[in-house]
Amino acid sequence: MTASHSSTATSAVDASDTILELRNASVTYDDGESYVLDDVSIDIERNEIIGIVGESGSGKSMLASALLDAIPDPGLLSGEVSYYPEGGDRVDVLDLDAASLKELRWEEISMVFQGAMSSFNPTMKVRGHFEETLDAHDADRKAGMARAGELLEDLYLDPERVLDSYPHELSGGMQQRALIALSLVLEPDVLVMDEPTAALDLLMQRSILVLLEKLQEKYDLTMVFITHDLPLVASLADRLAVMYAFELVEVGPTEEILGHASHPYTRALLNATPNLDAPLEEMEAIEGSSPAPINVPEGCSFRPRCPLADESCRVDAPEHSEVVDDHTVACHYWEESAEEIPLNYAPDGGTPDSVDTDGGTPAGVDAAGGAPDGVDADGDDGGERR
Amino acid sequence: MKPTEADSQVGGVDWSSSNAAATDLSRMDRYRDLYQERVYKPALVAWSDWRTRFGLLIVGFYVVIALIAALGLYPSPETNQAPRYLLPLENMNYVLGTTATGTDLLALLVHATPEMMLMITSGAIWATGVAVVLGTVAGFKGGTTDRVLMAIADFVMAIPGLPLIMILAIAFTPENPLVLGVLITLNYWAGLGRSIRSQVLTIREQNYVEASRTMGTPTHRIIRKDIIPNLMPYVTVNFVTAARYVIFASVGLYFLGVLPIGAENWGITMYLAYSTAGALYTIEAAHWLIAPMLAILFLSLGLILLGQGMDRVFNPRVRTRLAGESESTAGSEEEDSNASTEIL
Amino acid sequence: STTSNNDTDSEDSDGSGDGSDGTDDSSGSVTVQDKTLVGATNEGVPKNMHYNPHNTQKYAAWSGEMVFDKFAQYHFGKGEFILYALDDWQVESTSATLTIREDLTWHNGDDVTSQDLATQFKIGKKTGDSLWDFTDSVEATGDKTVELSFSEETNPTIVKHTLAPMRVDTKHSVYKKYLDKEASAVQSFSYDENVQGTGPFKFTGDADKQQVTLKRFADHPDADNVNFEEYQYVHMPDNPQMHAGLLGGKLDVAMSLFTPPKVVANMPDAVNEARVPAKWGYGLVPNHDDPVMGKREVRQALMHVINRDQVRDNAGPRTKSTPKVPCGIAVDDQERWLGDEMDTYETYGQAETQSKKAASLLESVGYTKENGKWKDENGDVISIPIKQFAGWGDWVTASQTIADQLSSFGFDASVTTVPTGQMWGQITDGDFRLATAFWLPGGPRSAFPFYPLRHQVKLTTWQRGHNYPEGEIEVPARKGSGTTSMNPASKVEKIPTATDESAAQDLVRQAAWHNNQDLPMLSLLEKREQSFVTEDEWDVPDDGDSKYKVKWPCHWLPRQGNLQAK
Amino acid sequence: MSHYLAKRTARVLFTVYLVATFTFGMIRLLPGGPLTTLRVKLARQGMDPDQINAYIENYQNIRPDATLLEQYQSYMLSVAGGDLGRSISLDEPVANVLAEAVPWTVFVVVVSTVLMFAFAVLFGAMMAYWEGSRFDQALTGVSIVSASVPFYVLALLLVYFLGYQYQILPTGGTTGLAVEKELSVPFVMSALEHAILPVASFTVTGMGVQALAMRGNSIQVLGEDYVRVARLRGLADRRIATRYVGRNAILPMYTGFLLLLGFNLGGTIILERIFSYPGLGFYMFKALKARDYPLMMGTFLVITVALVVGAYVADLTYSKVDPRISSGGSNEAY
Amino acid sequence: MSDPLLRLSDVEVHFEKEQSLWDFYQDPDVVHAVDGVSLDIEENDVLALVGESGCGKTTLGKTAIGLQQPTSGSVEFRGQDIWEAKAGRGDVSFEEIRQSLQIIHQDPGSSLNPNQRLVEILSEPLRHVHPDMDSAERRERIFSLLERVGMSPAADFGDRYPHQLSGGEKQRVALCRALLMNPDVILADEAISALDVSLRVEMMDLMLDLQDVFDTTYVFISHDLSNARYFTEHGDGRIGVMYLGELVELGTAEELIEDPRHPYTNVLRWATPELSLDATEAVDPPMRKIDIPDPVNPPSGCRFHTRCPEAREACKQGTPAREPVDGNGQEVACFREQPEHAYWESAPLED
Ligand SMILES: Nc1ncnc2c1ncn2[C@@H]1O[C@H](COP(=O)(O)OP(=O)(O)OP(=O)(O)O)[C@@H](O)[C@H]1O
Ligand SMILES: Nc1ncnc2c1ncn2[C@@H]1O[C@H](COP(=O)(O)OP(=O)(O)OP(=O)(O)O)[C@@H](O)[C@H]1O
Ligand SMILES: [Mg+2]
Ligand SMILES: [Mg+2]
Repeated sequence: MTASHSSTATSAVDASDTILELRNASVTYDDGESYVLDDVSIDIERNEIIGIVGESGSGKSMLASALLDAIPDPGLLSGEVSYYPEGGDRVDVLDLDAASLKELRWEEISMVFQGAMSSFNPTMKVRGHFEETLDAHDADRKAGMARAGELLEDLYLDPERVLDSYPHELSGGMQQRALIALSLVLEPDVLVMDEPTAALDLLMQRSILVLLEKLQEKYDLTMVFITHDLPLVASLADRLAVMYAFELVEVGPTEEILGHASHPYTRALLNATPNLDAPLEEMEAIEGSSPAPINVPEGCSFRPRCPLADESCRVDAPEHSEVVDDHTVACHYWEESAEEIPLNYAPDGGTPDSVDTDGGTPAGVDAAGGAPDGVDADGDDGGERR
Repeated sequence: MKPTEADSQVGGVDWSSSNAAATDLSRMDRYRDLYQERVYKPALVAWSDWRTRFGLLIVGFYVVIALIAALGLYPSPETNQAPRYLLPLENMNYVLGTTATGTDLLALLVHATPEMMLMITSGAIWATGVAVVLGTVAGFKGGTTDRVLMAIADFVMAIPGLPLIMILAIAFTPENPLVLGVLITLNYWAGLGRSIRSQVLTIREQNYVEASRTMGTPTHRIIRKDIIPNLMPYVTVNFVTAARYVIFASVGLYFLGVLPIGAENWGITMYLAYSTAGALYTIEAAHWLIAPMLAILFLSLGLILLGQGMDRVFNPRVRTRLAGESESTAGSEEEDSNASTEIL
Repeated sequence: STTSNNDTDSEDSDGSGDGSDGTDDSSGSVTVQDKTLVGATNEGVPKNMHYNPHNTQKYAAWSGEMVFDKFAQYHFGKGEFILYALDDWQVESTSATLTIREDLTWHNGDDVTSQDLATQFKIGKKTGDSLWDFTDSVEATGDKTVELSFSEETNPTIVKHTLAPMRVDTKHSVYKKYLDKEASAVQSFSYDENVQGTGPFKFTGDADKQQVTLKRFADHPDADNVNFEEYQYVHMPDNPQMHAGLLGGKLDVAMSLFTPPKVVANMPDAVNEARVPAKWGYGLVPNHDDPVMGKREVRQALMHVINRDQVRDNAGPRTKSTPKVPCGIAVDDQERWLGDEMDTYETYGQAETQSKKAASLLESVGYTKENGKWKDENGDVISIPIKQFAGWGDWVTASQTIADQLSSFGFDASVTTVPTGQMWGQITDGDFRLATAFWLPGGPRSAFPFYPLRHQVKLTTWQRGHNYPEGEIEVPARKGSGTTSMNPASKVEKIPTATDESAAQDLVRQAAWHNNQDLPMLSLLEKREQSFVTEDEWDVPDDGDSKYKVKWPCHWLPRQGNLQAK
Repeated sequence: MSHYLAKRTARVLFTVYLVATFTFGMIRLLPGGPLTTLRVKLARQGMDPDQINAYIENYQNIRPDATLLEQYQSYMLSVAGGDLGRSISLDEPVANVLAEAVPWTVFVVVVSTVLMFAFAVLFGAMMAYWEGSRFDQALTGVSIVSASVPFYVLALLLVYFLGYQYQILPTGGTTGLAVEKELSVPFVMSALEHAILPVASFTVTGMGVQALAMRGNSIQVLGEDYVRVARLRGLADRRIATRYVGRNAILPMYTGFLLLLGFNLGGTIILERIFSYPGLGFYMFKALKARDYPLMMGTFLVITVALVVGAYVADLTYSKVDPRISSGGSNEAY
Repeated sequence: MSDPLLRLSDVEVHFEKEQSLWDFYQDPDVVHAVDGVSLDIEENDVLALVGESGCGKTTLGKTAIGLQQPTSGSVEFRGQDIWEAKAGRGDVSFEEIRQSLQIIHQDPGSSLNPNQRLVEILSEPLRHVHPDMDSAERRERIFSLLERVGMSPAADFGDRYPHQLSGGEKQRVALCRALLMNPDVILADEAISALDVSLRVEMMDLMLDLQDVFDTTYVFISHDLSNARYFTEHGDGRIGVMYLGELVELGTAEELIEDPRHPYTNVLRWATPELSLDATEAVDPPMRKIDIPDPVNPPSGCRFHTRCPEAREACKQGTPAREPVDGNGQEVACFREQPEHAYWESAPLED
């Protein structure tokens, strides 16, 4: 699926084509004292690129690790992780034995970590990493290496040179691309990338993003792209999921999020992000800072920083409400947010409208507890037009 | 640069803090601060770790013993002060028993302690002191100074330690424990100096050092404020290691009969037990050999434990955490990895 | 070697030999068992040792005892010589005639001839053998007889003591080429192979870093007394190792091995201990140039304070003995030389601290005791630092005991150790107040008082480092009251030339009296050499048998048929 | 920079030269001429003092009358020619004595150091792997205790218990008495048997510190991302343990290994004496006691050269072992 | 004032690379970190340097504030050559120059000594500027400034160690430290890049806010054009685009973004993400290669010719000089600005 296809947001709604499914996933540390992932549910569709955005420490990496059941010790993962192979039966990832888990990882779902430099064994040449991965999965070495070469070329690298280098002999951008090639060498279906470009400069980030998009197209990949840089991923992702304080606060197609962000946090984030288009005067920082895992506020975790918050936010943790199809948000006052927090740029080149059509979907449709304050969505979201 | 009076033109900033009370520090407060910083918190940190705690207890015990000996609170060892070859616990006046000359073994051990502690301290101070000074200067100055100092260190390092000490001991027959300590660690500093230099090279590249330089802070102050405090964990660990080396080497050399027999020393006691009483093969004399051995073992055990835990004392993270101060969310990285700095 | 090298009690390889008069009593051959008698050596790595006795540096003296035969053995019990490699010696006042044992042969089968002996003496002259102190010439007068002529009248006892420890070890055919060369030539020679010995065991080249093994020499005149094949010396540089060897049954014999009482007590029953006087021992030498030590009264006071028996008990009760009267004569020989007169000598308290006497002596020279400390005329506390040879364990113990005795008497006494080499120089240079030094020069001939008396007065070993005054010295008269004056040095020097026993005795008594009164050195302990023989696999004399009173039983007994494989 | 190897080599030679000079000067400083010990020995044998003097004057082997400069020059020249002079106490070329002694010492030191590292690496890695477990706590305790035992104390205990009390293992010499000195099975077995206790003394006491160091390194490496990634990639545990954790945790110990070799080399002076093991240390001590200058200088020099060459090798190989270190400048072992 | 605050004339900075152990007989590699840069910086100015990693931004910045000695060329502070002053040949004391030029680093963590409390850290500059100020007064100043940057209660913060601060707070402390020196120039080297997106604006606002108070000039280094834009537009300054040690374009944010003249500026513009929906389409990068060439052997001619989509044969030959465009402030170094240039005649580069 390419970026151009992504506009058909409806395709993602087709639940049958879910490839990875996370249900009520929580990760705790310190014997349950601190939640670093708090009851997160999300579906990842086949062949989509989903971007997960959130500030540092919000639990993005935990979410990524949870998808592979690879939470670093001594964290505890609870909930449900399901994988639906192409044409196969559901696989309960958390139930797998060691051998099947080993097969799942890297052969079905593979991962690229934050910081390529530290993902390579510094005392081994890049080639060794490829070969041992192939060996570990009993793959044919020759074919595998040929594929590796092709992948590296796809990533604008000179395979011979890169393979025969030690990691430290490559620049950061080259390492990161080599790492991406390494993650794809076993032809996985899903590629989870945890801030794969954070350490690079913008030019390289953008270049890699372009390459990733090409790869996705060429190899029919599903990609989970994690970043704290919303504008960056916006150009790549079909859907965006916004994390705040270990929870997903808003999920939806990219243009929905950009155009009709409904969570106050998302809106504030958009306003705080410098970009070339935003008029300078209206750029605004978000006051305060995000909570630490041990003292997440009761109720809505964004409450202390939220201009819309009131008493009910203190008491009730908001459930996800559906804004439009496939666009959900966890806020009691999502309908008011657009009005209260105007966006300071024109996401759509000045024609933000399409939202209105399906903006009327009642909130709380799939929020089991039902939002008590679920009000009519009519006419609530026009405020973002400028 | 602008004249300093420009401060007054700086309109936007009200130089008098709204929190005026906080800026007024009485002398008392400062002393209290100093006490908090230099005594209370380090002690708290040290005590929080069982290794340091035991290490402190053991080393403290030896210090107390040394004081007891130095103040003459325990009778000094004399020949024929008791029956010969008493076994431990046989006569409660001589708990550890006596030697072939009727000398109280406990008195021998007790009165050997002050010199041993002096020797250890002087040796360790010498080794780490020279290493810190030369390593820091070399690392910070760089260039010719660095090359010359490191060439010297290389040369000194190439000389095997124990043989060198033996030759020097015979040449100079040092009796003063302070001199002996220095002698034993005469070339110990070289290896340490080298590694301190490379640490300094790393620290020197830290941005805060560059910031200090940008402010025009003089080099000696940078070294004192920015470099040395950050070397401290490493230095303490090595201080303790050097101390242990002094014990091992000095006792070994006394045991070989290479060092002059001046005052009491555990090594001499061992040597006499071994060579004049065949204590290794006779159960009746075994305590004479074993007691000083245990004295050495416990002291070095204490030092090792101390070394294992000591570097935490200099780690501000551990310090603030234990002192119950808040830590911001952003800074809550896991405990510094250098807490596991290991002894060589 | 190691500690033990410097450990005064551990080694002392002096041998005095003697030709057995009872040779050849059994001519029948014995059944030789394929057994090895295992002893130990601490001299050095056996492989590096050799058998040229003129090259002292690495001479394998311990195994040399079996490879070469001694002229005669001195029996400490009886105080007499037992001839061995000599059949006869006629010692006159100006000459001596030696007759070589009739059937003694070199290990290659050649007879030992007078020419061999003459060559040996002549080479000894080059290397400074003390025989030539009084000998003028040597002449082979017959096939088996050699005659020595002396330059002056010489006491026969001295001659015998000089000759007895010599071994038949210089084969003319091997050594003749050194006769007209510098001494250094022979001193740097060592056998490549074919060591020419005369003893009941021969060296066949079986030596490595850890042991040397000698093979039985079947043509030795006493070969029939030896019923085992091999004599092995295992290299054990440390005393404790040898102790362990004996304790654990790895060693059959050990010679000259200082062994602490507790270790002896732990020895298996099968181990027999033999002790013989070493004529060597721990003493203190005062520096007579020193304002304090130069005073006779102070020296006497020290001697009064020192409780010799306590020192002995600390430093090794089994292996040390104390002289009844400190007078420069070895412990066992005092009775014989001094007779009844001994009672008139000052004992200075053999087993006690005679504080009163010491105090009055000190007061007599103007010293005073204040606050428990003795002070000199200037009011300074008298300090007595005892300089001590480093590494000599039992001496350290003795010195510490003495320092404690002196301290509790009120001196400021302490012990400082000085490495051997340095100590040697410091005594020689007179750089000390009180230092440890052996008061008996050692070896059986020290049984003859001339040697220790001369040693104490002249201290030639240390080039008069104690600065004992030369010339006349006034001491209380030996009999009655009043004083006599004498030159101790010249008195002593007359002893060897006194050919008549009683003249010698009188000289000895005069010198000893002077020594007892003026104390040129403090005679404190005499060492007993210990050696060990085991009886579980070997037929040996019973424990305590007087046959053990020789140096050394493990070398002497096999020759006598008294140490045989069971 | 461009002639690095040549420079480095020149520096090694210069260091050796300096050390030789230093050694020579140092030993000359020692009081008590070389013949003092001989004098004592002769005197104690009851030899007459005059005779001793005559003897020593005749003993032309030594030329105490030569000026210091002459002695120095001749020494340096002959050292350069591989001739370390003639031992006074053994009356044998020093080179010969050392040639025989060196292999044994090298054998003991290298074997013990290698074993020490092997065990330390193994235990350290295991402790790190099960960090915080009973096993880790117990082994950490054992390591700390082992680190507080001086090797000679253990050596004495081993001599007592295994050598004497139970007589399980020999405690003297390099091989059994009856064994032929040739390369044969009994010879090798005997040599190994005799080396067990000395090696154990070094290994056991040195292991603790190294194991703790390894534990620390391993814990750090275990926390590295690349280990986590390797797990995700499905690599076998054994490969991760060796190629990832082991390799990277051992690296920082690499230079320490060579320093330790040097340290142990010096330690043989005490060790070889306790076990009467005639190697370098044994002769060094003998020479020191006997004031045998040539032997002393020779032993000292050999130990030093071994150290310097070790460091040199470490230096040149370190960049091969750790690919990240590409330049020789800053990470020299010494 | 005739002399600018800082004048860099034809500055070059070359580093000799440490050599590998095994290449013995080669000349050492020389990194051309900065090559031939001339630039004037005025009082109360804001200059942002942008460019990709390794292009020499930091080196140029440090050279400008006298932390890095140029291999050739000169750096003048108010007409006084800094390095002449350092050598003692200047009219102004080096001390003064030193104190006038301060720095804030990218990594807030490493720019504060972990062993000192904030009060100690912040006392240091005051010690230099006001040697005879007593400690109570120092505390007072420190606290008031801390409050000014939004860290209150100041007394509480003052007693903290750096590890007890968040990244944004650390960066503020670093800013305070620089400001307390009362400097004329502050080099902010990626001072906001390590901060969370949501904090960047706040930090930039703060810096600009304090610029008015303290009368300082900022040299602001960033690889992110949108941050540079925000900062310079608010600060009324210029952006300099660097490529491989050279300053290829200089102008206001508006000029560069609306009208990028250098193809590389265009690349940077492409690389800067936008939130507008029509920009979400990924476009191929406007350059021929992704990776930056090795600064050890920078390409001949125009250094960008290896990646430039517009490059022609002529670009390999001469090096274009930076020249004003259209008479306004914008300056650019590209042959395409010269209508007469041989560029237009030569063949496009293909590879
Ligand atoms: N081993 C651990 N023990 C306890 N808490 C942990 C552990 N690892 C991470 N955390 C906490 O979990 C929370 C989420 O961490 P995570 O790494 O998922 O954040 P992130 O969103 O990826 O942040 P970043 O952008 O900095 O990578 C953080 O608050 C972090 O402090
Ligand atoms: N001290 C130095 N020694 C050697 N080379 C250096 C040194 N400092 C910088 N360089 C090199 O000079 C070039 C420019 O470096 P500089 O740090 O100025 O780039 P930058 O634009 O600041 O990059 P970044 O965005 O990564 O900070 C780089 O190739 C770098 O490797
Ligand atoms: Mg993360
Ligand atoms: Mg930079």
